[in-house]
Amino acid sequence: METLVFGLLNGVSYGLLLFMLSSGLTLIFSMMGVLNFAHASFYMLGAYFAFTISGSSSFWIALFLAPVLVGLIGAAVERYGLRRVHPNGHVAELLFTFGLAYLIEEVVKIVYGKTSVDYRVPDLLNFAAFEVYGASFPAYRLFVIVIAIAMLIGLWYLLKKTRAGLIIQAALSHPHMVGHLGHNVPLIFMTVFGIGCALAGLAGVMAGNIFVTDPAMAIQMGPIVFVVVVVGGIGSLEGAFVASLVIGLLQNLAVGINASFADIFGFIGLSELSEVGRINISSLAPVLPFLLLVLILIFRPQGLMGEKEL
Amino acid sequence: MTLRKTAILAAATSALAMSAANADTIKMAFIDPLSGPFGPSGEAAYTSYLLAAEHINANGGINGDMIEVTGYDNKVNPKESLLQFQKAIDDGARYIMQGNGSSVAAALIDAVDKHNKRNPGDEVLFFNYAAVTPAFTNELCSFWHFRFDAHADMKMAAITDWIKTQDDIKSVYLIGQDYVFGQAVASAAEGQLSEKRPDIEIVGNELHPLGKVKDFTPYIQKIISSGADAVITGNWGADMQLLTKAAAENGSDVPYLTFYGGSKGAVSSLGDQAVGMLHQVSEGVTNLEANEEQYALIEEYKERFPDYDYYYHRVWNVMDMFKKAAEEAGSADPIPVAKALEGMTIEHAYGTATMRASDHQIQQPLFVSVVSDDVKYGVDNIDLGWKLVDNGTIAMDVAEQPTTCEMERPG
Amino acid sequence: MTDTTDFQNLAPSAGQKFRQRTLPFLILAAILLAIPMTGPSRTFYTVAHQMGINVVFALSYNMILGKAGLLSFGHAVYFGLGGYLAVHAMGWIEEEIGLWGSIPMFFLPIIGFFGGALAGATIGWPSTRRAGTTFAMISLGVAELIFAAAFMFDSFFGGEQGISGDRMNGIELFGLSLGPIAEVYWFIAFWMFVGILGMWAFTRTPLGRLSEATRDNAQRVQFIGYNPQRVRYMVFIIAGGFAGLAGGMAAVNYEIFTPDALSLLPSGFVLIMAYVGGITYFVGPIFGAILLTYMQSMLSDFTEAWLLYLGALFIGIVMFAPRGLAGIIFGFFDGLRGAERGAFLKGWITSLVGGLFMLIGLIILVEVSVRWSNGYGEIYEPFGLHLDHASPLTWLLFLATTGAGIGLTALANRHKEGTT
Amino acid sequence: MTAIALSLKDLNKSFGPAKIIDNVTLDIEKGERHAIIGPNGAGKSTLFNLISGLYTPTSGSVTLHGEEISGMAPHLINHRGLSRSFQVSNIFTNMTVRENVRCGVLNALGQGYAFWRNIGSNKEVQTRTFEILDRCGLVDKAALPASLLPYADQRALEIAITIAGGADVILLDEPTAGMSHSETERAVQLIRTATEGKTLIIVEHDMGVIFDLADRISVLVYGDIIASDTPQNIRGNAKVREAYLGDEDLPEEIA
Repeated sequence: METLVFGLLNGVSYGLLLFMLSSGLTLIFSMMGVLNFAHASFYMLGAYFAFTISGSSSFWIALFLAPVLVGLIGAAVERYGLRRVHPNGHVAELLFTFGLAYLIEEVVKIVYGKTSVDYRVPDLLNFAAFEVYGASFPAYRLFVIVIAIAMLIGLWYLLKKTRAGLIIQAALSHPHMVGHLGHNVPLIFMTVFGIGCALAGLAGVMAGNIFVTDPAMAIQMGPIVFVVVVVGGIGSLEGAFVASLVIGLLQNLAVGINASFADIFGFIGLSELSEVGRINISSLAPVLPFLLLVLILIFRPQGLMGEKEL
Repeated sequence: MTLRKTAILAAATSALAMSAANADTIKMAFIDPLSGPFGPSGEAAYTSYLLAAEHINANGGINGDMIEVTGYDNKVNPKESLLQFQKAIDDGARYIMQGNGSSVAAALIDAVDKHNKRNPGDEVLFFNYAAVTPAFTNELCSFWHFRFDAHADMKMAAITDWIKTQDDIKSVYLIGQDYVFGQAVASAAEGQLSEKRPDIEIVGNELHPLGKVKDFTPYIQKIISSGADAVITGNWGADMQLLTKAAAENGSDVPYLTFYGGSKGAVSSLGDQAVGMLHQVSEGVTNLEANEEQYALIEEYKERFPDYDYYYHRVWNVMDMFKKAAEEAGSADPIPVAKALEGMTIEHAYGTATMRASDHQIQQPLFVSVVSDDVKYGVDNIDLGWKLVDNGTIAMDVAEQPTTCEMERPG
Repeated sequence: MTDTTDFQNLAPSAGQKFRQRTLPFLILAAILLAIPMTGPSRTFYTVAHQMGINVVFALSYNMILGKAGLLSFGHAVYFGLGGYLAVHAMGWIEEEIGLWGSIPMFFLPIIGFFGGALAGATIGWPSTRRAGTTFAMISLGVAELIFAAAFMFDSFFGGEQGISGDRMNGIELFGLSLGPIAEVYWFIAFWMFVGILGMWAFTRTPLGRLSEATRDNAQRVQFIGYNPQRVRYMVFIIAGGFAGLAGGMAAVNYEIFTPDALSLLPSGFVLIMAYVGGITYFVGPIFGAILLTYMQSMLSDFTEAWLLYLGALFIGIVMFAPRGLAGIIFGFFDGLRGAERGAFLKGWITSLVGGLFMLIGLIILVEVSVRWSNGYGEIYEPFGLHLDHASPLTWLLFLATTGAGIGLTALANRHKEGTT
Repeated sequence: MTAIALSLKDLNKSFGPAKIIDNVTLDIEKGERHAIIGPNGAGKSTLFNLISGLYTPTSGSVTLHGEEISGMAPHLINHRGLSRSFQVSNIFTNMTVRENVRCGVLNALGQGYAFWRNIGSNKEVQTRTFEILDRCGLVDKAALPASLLPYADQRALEIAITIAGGADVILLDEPTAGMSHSETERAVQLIRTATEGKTLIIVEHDMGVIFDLADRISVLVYGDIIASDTPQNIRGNAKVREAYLGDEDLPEEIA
């Protein structure tokens, strides 16, 4: 029971954080077909900017300013980099972002140093919100959940209720049609890329102080974001949302299972002494998303809720 | 910092080169990460070697010869290390130093063995200053390899010995990385605890995948709900930082006994929450009582390399022992130096260190310390630093472990 | 009407064949034979061996990226599994288990080929049913899974410390004990030559041509009777095999394999090597492998920011020279043979000088920043200049070189647009 | 009675609610030159896609030489002797003309997946390739990259690739679309020689071509075959004339 409650609580907060990070990539990927390898680098930039801004002013200013700055950088990257590469096809675009991830990491190292920076949870939120079974649930995590839900509602409102949102939505599913209708597609692309990066930046602001803000944080987070986007399905923010929660819960719940393969498959004669038998479910938790990724791609390439295949 | 032509070193050596123009240089190769994610870890040690070499040179060198330490970036990759090893030999290095990563150390021990077998007369010695897998001075021991750091079982002996004195610790939780090293740490802890404190219950023995966990909260909550009074972990790198950070955040305030709590950035990322919680075991702590000379050294290091703290005390042990051995042998050739090193004893700032001849494993007192806000020297450029805990001094013979090494010595 | 002379006219002449096919291999062989005569150093050998291995590895990667159009983020898996099998075989030879005692160490790359191909056949079975981004993502997921598995199955992967062996066992072939590094050279040179020849020959086979056809137009291929999935699958297996061959070469060269060899890092690196070299040319990955191996092993001696230069080089290639180094080199020679040689040369030199200026600007900026960021008080002093981060000279130089670079390249571009 | 080469029976195809092919039944004899005509959007291309395996029928069957092929993968259908061309030139632009044709030839000789032999060493492959090139009038352009061919030659190459595999049932989708008058004449000549002795099914808008080539014509209107007869009888068919009324393509030849 305890494990279940903990698993659910953490799964949801971690899942929502993942969603914040991956919603931007879903937007970018669905509309532009660019699997942005540098997406997690923008997440890292968000955390570092928040560190700088909250150091000189306050966390609350950073919460708004850092994502905006990251979004502007993202827009500039699209305008002066990606757009140039676009005619060479998706592979070239993907490789561009791949190189960009290297570049951002090295620049961050020069500017902020190679080790982690001291980016802390704001004092206002640095207390235990409530206790379950002796473990305290930090108020800041609660705040993360609130911000993520607020972001979800904001995004939903933007996409479903505003004119710009309708155009973006149309561009998500039918990018060519939007161009024919006389909209400025490059401008839309730049905006979406910027917004997507800003969302990643926001996730960085929120997560940088829970985890460690160091130059390796982008590499650590990068692959899992792809998993969310692909498992969720192209063009589907709902899918990304579900996938984030699924992966968050999967990872957190699996940690709580103390069984080894031998315990589970003992009935078919798997021995505790064999290497396969010794593998523990909880130690498998972090690789489960990748297993999910491969299985989804093989058996349901459109993802959980996507409309088209990759 | 240009790695091979460090300006600082060049300045220091060129001044002396004039006075000892016909002296030879003893080339030592530092093969460890100097770029990429593990770069800082390598650089902290590299800077220590540079300063130690500079001091030796300023005092007339070894037998009149100057030492030149050159960095080779191995990117913590075994294959790249072997390549850099060949480069170092080409550049005339007969001594290599490495410490980051047991996989790299294992590859280098193997490579040094093969090189020395295939190139008699051109031998190379390997000074391991931080790779702690016990096997290197047990079943995998080699005449060409000397370890200047306590290995994992010795560190665990120090931790368990301290726990022995803590009557209020009644249950312990073990958490580690799921690979050879993490498994070895866990089994050493189990074995030693059952011997020293049979009444302690091990309430959890968790292995998590290496470097893959982003959020340790679920693990922490398992720890909390297990009701453990202390946690032992051999985690290093991001796994160490994320683990302790999640612990602090979720209100797990029991002692965390770590091997690598002293690594850079760990204390600052926790902040005040680290106080009284984060423990480490090491061969030296800057806030121990020491002589003025040692304090001056700590301060000089900090001034020269403001990004880092005086952490690799054992680097000075490496260099001091090497100097003494070369002077006793009257030569800087690897075989005489190796023979002189066997059984050698030196006095260093925090005690006596002996290089055990049977397995080339250094034996020395170890210290269990905890983060405190009441210290002379802080770390990570904040006010917090490491302070010895009560009963924290572990005598040399307590930490000493038997060895299964059957060393083959050259002719 | 179908007499033999007619259709033979369609094929390239014997002279062309010699120039385009035989001659390059003769030159390669001559270079490989000549290198030891220069009395190279240990460092040279070590780096050259790494290059040889990477050349084969990068070419095998290009079989799937350049030829079959499959972007993979997990090619190191096949390199690693092939290499691991070869290291194990090295142990079996040492212990003379069964027939292994009678196999010379020299042939280990064949074992590696077999291992890589087997891994390709197993993993490729589900993954090559898809192409494009789906394939790329599957390869990423599989690579993560295999890497994680490497730490769970110690008996095959040896945990963090990997599996090591000793190459000086078994039957000696060609009088090579493989002990000294100079003898390993012949081993690496032989297998690199075999690898290049083999993969070049593959491009001349029906399947090789068909893989290009499938890349360009998978639908049409179906309607002339081929199964694109089968084409991709077979190419994937063979590419896995050659990656395994490179792994086998690495096994003998390093005598150790660790799980790092399977991780995403080498997979990303081989992608960069192939792409920087130029994936549309057969020789492209060879150029890329040589340059990037050099950068990886030697550039890190001169600057700790080598990863930054690597990233900048890669982005530069993706943005401005998508056909890679090979594209630049061949483009230059094509331009020289073209009609407006003078104008071309002028434009080319302008871009080159402009590029150089920008490079100098970048180097100044990066090196000064790195030193300033480290805070050791060290100062960048190229050619006796004293470039401090606070000195106006630094920034003047940076602005001047960068400005001149941008100006010159813009000039060259305008010129190019004017002429075409 | 001669054997039936291709037989469609109660063939249906719907995309969602839209029924594109509505209960088509048609038998085509071996060696017959059969044309399918109909106004734009009648479903001609869909019908081709159903036969050649690009689409799976909603219901009904397609049999080739008595063997059921509906739902089969395109390459398997090709192996059973049916090959098609495309309305939009669908060639391998990065290869030379000769290599384009050779891809098809290799398959016929069972060497498509070979990775152990040199592509240039097999005499039979070279001979066959030359034969096809010659038949399609492309010999002098054999060494050109396909992307550099003029439009009419690209269409010829499209046909050459289609017949290279040696299939005995050939489907040509508007082979002369977009050609000038003289080019069309040449194309018809080409089709005639290229498909000699084979079963030909052709979709075409140019009625001159149809009436020149076809033994039999089927008229497809809104997914339904309203008539299937000799050119002579189709000319006089009232239903056909009605269907074509108002169609801008109304061919004078019919009258």
